[in-house]
Amino acid sequence: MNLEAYFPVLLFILVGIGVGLAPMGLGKLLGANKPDAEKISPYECGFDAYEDARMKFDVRYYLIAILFILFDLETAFLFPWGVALSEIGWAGYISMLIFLLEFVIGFAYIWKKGALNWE
Amino acid sequence: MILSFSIWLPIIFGLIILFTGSDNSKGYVRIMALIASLISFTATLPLVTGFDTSTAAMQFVEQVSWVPRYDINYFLGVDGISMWFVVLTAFITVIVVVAAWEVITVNVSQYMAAFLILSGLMIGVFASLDGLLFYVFFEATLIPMYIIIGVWGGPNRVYAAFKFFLYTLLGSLLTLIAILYLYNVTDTFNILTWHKAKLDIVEQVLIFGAFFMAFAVKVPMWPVHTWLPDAHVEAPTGGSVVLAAIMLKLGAYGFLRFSLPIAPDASQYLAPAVITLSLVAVIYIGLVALVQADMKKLVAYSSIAHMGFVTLGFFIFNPMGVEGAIVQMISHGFISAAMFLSIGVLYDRMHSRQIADYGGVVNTMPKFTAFAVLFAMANCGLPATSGFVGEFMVILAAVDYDFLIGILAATALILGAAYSLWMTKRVFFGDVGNQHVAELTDINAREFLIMSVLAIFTIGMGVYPKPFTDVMHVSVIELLKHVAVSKL
Amino acid sequence: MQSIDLIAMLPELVLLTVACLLLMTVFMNEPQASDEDIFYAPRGTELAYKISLALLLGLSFAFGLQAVDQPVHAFNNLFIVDALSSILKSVACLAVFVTLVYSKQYLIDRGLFRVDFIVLTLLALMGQCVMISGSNLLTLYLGLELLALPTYALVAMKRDSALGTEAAMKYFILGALASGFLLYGMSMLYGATGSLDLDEILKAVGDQRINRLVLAFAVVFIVSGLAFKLGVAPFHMWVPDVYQGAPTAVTLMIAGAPKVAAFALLFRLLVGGLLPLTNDWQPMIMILAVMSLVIGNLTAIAQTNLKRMLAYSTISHMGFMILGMLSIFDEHAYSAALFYAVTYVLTTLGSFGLLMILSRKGYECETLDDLKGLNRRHPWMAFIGLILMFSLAGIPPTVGFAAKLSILEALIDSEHLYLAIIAVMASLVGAFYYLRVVKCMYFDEPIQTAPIEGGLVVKTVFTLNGLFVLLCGIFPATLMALCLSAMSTTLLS
Amino acid sequence: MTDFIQTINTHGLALFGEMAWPIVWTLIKIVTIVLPMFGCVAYLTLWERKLIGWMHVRLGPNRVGPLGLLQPIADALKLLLKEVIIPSKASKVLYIVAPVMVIAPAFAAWAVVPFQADMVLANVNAGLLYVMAITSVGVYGVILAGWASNSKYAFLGAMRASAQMVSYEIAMGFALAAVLVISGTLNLSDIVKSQQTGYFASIGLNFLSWNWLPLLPMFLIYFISGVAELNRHPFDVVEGESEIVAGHMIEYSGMAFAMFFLAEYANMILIAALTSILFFGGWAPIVDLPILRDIPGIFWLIAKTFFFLSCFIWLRASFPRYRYDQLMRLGWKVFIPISIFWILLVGAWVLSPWNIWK
Amino acid sequence: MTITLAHYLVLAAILFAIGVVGIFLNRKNIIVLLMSLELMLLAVNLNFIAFSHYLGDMAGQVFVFFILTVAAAEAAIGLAILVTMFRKLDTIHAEDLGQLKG
Repeated sequence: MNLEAYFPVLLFILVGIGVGLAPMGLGKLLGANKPDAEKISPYECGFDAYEDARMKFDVRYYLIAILFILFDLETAFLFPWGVALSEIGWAGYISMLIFLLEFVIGFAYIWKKGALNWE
Repeated sequence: MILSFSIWLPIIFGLIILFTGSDNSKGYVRIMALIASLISFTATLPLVTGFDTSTAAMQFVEQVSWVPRYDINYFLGVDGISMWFVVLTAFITVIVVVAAWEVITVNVSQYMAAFLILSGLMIGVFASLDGLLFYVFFEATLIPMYIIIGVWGGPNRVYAAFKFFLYTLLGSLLTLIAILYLYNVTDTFNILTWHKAKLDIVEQVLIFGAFFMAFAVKVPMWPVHTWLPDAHVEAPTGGSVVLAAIMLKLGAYGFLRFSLPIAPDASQYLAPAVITLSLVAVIYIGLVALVQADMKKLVAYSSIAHMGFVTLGFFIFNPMGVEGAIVQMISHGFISAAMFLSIGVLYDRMHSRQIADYGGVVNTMPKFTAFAVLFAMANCGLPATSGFVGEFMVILAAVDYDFLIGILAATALILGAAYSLWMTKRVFFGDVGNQHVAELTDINAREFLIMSVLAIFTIGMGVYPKPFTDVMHVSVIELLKHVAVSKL
Repeated sequence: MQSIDLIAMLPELVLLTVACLLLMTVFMNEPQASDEDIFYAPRGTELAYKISLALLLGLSFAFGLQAVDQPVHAFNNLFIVDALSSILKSVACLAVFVTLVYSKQYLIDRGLFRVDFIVLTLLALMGQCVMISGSNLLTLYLGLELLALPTYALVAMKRDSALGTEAAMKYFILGALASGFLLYGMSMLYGATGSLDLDEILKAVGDQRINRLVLAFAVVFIVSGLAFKLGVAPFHMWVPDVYQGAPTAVTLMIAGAPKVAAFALLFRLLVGGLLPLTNDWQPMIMILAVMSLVIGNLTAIAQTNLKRMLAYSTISHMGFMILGMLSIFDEHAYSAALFYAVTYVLTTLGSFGLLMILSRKGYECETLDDLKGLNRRHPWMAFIGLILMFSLAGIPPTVGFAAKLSILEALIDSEHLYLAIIAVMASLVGAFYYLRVVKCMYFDEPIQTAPIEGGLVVKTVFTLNGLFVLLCGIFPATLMALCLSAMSTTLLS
Repeated sequence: MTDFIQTINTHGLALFGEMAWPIVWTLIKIVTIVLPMFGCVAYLTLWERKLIGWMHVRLGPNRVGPLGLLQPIADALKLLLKEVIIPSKASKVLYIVAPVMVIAPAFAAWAVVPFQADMVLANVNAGLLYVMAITSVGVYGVILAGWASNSKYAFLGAMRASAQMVSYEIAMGFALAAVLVISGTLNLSDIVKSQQTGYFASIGLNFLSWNWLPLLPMFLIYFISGVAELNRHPFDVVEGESEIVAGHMIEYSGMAFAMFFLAEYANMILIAALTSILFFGGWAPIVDLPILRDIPGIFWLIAKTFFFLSCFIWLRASFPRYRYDQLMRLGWKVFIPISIFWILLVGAWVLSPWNIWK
Repeated sequence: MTITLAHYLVLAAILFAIGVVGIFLNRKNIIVLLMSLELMLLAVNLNFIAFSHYLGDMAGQVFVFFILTVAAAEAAIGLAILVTMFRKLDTIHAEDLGQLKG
């Protein structure tokens, strides 16, 4: 495996982080820095915060997260399949067909169950 | 086939009664149970008539492969030692069924079924010649007995049932290990092959110990006897009868079938210890019986003492002693059954077993008292009753073996007389004790029938024990020959 | 991929397809007011239920008929069909069938009679089948997870039950932890032997040049992972909680069929893959077994909740079962363990089935008190219960005795006499709490007096279940011979 | 050009030595990518304002410098001089890390983007996978920003943003998979090259051979998902001003805020560039004419990217905002079924005798 | 310094140990527990990849693929259970799981 090719990638990621940090540091240096209690209180339309901001939130977000994890995995299987499709031929295609059909059944089920409805 | 019939007839009848009967059809259940027990008893009679007293070999042998993988066989047969017990078991079952006739009013079908199944299983124990088959029957008897004590027993029945079950299970589980060990050595579960198996002394002692655990608990020997008084006191009359008459014999029979022939050297080696325990049972438990206020407890302790005689007889390795012990077992089967039935008769009327609650019963129940006194006499070994024969033979053999042991064993007669007679005096004789006694009614025809049958056997065996000893003589000689030959 | 591969896997494929398609019956259900308030059997679910019952029976036969002399290796030896797999799968299908029969009314009463429940059950069964037939670390792992994941969901299914969700959480965390251990062990094994194929591993492990340290690591982790999954002490913490917390139908789903699959996993990994390392794993198994026997039985005594008690009893039974693995390449011993697993499943089905039949809407039968006086209320059921309890206690003539007997025989045969003694002493302790159940059923006065529901089918199956436990105890030869022949053909190849 | 690079290489090698030179050289290359990117981002903001202005028939910024050309510089200076406020209840470290996690991927993804044939920083085989992976990191930044601010608006905005992003990520993944099926590689350069073959390419009509035509639904899905991923109009419910102000970055100010801002535009450019590469033949000219062929490929790429960027802006100018439930429905109930179907179709097509990509 | 197989293995072992310790010592947040579980699986993946590379055998990498999948499914179920638990018990703290005495 040719890992050397990935070296620039690594370097670029580091640079990217640098690109993020450097302007912020610059802003800290050049910008004003006079925090006071009012200024650094969270924005809540002029009122003091009523309760902890990390409150309960809608369970649908969790549902989305869970569904995302599962659906994203399909992609994980589709990628190698797509790359190798010409080599594995129809047998591979049928395997994926079966896989996707099962997937579609599950999809239809959650659809019917209303998991995809936001309201 | 006779043995199979003896085993399976009661069991099948029991299951039929269990599934078809209910408390709405008590009459049907009782009649069915009686018929079943009578048929089963009749089925065992060919054993007596067809028995060849001249051979020590197993008779009425049946052998069918059961679990081929472990070479377990459905292997049945009786010799002189076990034959009478088969008959006795079937006989006692009839008695129990009749005795329960009006007394048991709840779950009648289950009661009858339990006794019939129990009867079949116990016959199975006596007839098995395959170690594992023996074990299966031996353990399976626990289930119906546990139910009998627990469902129809007295106020403390749960405790008694648990104690009974766990004590016996404790012993028998070790026996299972020993059985499996023997299988491993000999590659068979055939008891007759085990008799010939070569075992070194360590193995013998361990196997003897394992078997001893089971059988000593069952007999029961001092100091593992404590379950027996509880079980007897709490069990319904029928339960006590079967327990005393048959179940205790399972243990004693086990000594003869397993411990002595399979581990002869260990038996010889450990005999003094066993004899000591037996004497403790005879004397100490006899003393304990003396102070009991509860009649059932008293008879229970006296059973322990009598069984002490049995084990004593076995371990002096003398034909007379062993035969005496077996006779004692049979006779105790009749007498203890009769004793418990007598107490049952009183209990049914008074709902008390305390000696102190009675007095002068003879005034209101003369017929009953006649029987009861007879049985009490038999219990303490009065000559011309069956109790005398066995005890006398054992004492003779013991004196022959060691004078001191003989003397100590003989004290049992005195103790037995003491507690039996004292109880009889306090319960039956004297003035009418109280209002309740005054209102007692004498035994009815059914009870009279049971009592008289038992009385006939008690006296008959006491006067003419020859048929019994004849049957067992050859087998006992053969057994002792086995024991005499070292396996080392 | 050849056609033979697909044929070997045909029953599983049918199972999978049907399971997926059954999900579609949800479209047949009548619209309902709310998802939570359904105490009836919707049309679609009813259909799915019937189809799955028929399917399970059919599969049970199909797997039974699949028995082959020569093992069939499919998918490059990822998947193996041999005598062992066919008997285990057949039993697993049957067990799930019985479970479903028992649970119907129970589920309806709790609003759990839903298509997803049935489908999850079938998928878990699919996982068991894959696990039973796995001859590659990958297949074994996938089967294990396919079994575990639906089970987690099933435990959490009753969303309004605090105990259920708590149990699910514990089950999930410990189950995942166990998977992690198992996987870590597998990775080490892979590293040491260079293959995921069990046959290759078996060959490679015998080779002395392989790094022993890595292998020892592998064995330790694999055995502890297995112990977690089997629920043997000291990795048993999840068992009582899950058994108690889950709805009884789900408890049975966990306590029944998966035990045979767990046995298959144990066997395939330890004997099929790590046989040359018996000296390494046997002492561990021995410790696990003894601890399970002691802890399981002693703790069970203190329980008043029946489900919890049966959970501890499971722990001890699993301990007993793995004692059969202590022989070295002896088909008798392994088949004893197999026999034990199969008969244990049989008995467990009945005992939890009893609890489910006795439960009704709004009332959960799960403590000893709930069983009191059963003999008065329904003598026949009490009788079956009696048989089941004595079977669990190992008293002849029930099948529990035959199973204990064969394990003890194997132990004595492999000269583990002291272990045999420990085992019987433990079962003496065990007898106590089973007796207590019988005591409640027979000796006590009833507290509950409501008539016992349960349809004819349920009662018939329950009766057959109980009688089978009894008859297999009286005539154990056939089943034993079956186990033995399955094991010996498997070992020979 | 080649000579120039050769000279730099020899001198650099002499100056930094065997070990350090490749690093320095790579850094130089990275800088040559990053710095123009900053410029592009800055002027993209200007272009957006201008273009929307024109579409609204206004002038847009025109005060700072000629034609308002210095406006981005002024904005940057202003933001630079503003105070970076860290709210009192915020988790300090996460609060700082969040913008970095948003912007770093937007730049780092460029490591594998081919500007023209053989002009790519790292020509790795798993290029597309890398792009997928690194862009997904952005979601963490969003979530962290919302969480770390410890403000309800920020938190709600972050939840919405991330739910939306992950929802469309699935459809996007499927769309990419369809591209893979056709080109059979994850290497972005090879994907571009694979679009240069086929019947239409051989007769010079390049643009008809590109993936967008056979994969038209997938292209649309990808592009629209891209918009949704960016949380841009018409999918900008995250910062729906009337409801939750500015979404997850409400508490940020000064340069910290600028980072989010920059990241959004950098991501726009990235998506536009990827769209060009995956569906519109990357650096290839539209039709295969000699004159067009002489124009360096990079300009074609830039032109295509610019076109799509303008499309983004056009969308913003023209469309009303989606409701959140509509948005989720579009992602889950429309895009996913279509893309699954299309993947299977394309797969069968590739294997069938009518395969047009061989 | 060259990076050998041993380095990978040690790293994986350390990660695995952190995961296990995280599970056993963490008495607070169940999400942390879930993350610890993921960490364990990642350590295993690292092991497989390292061995696979070292042995030149692709099977290990295939295994990793499946582990990843299963891990994701596991995380999904874990989260689902967590949500149910939070709605029912109003807590995500491990120490509040006390109704069943394990």
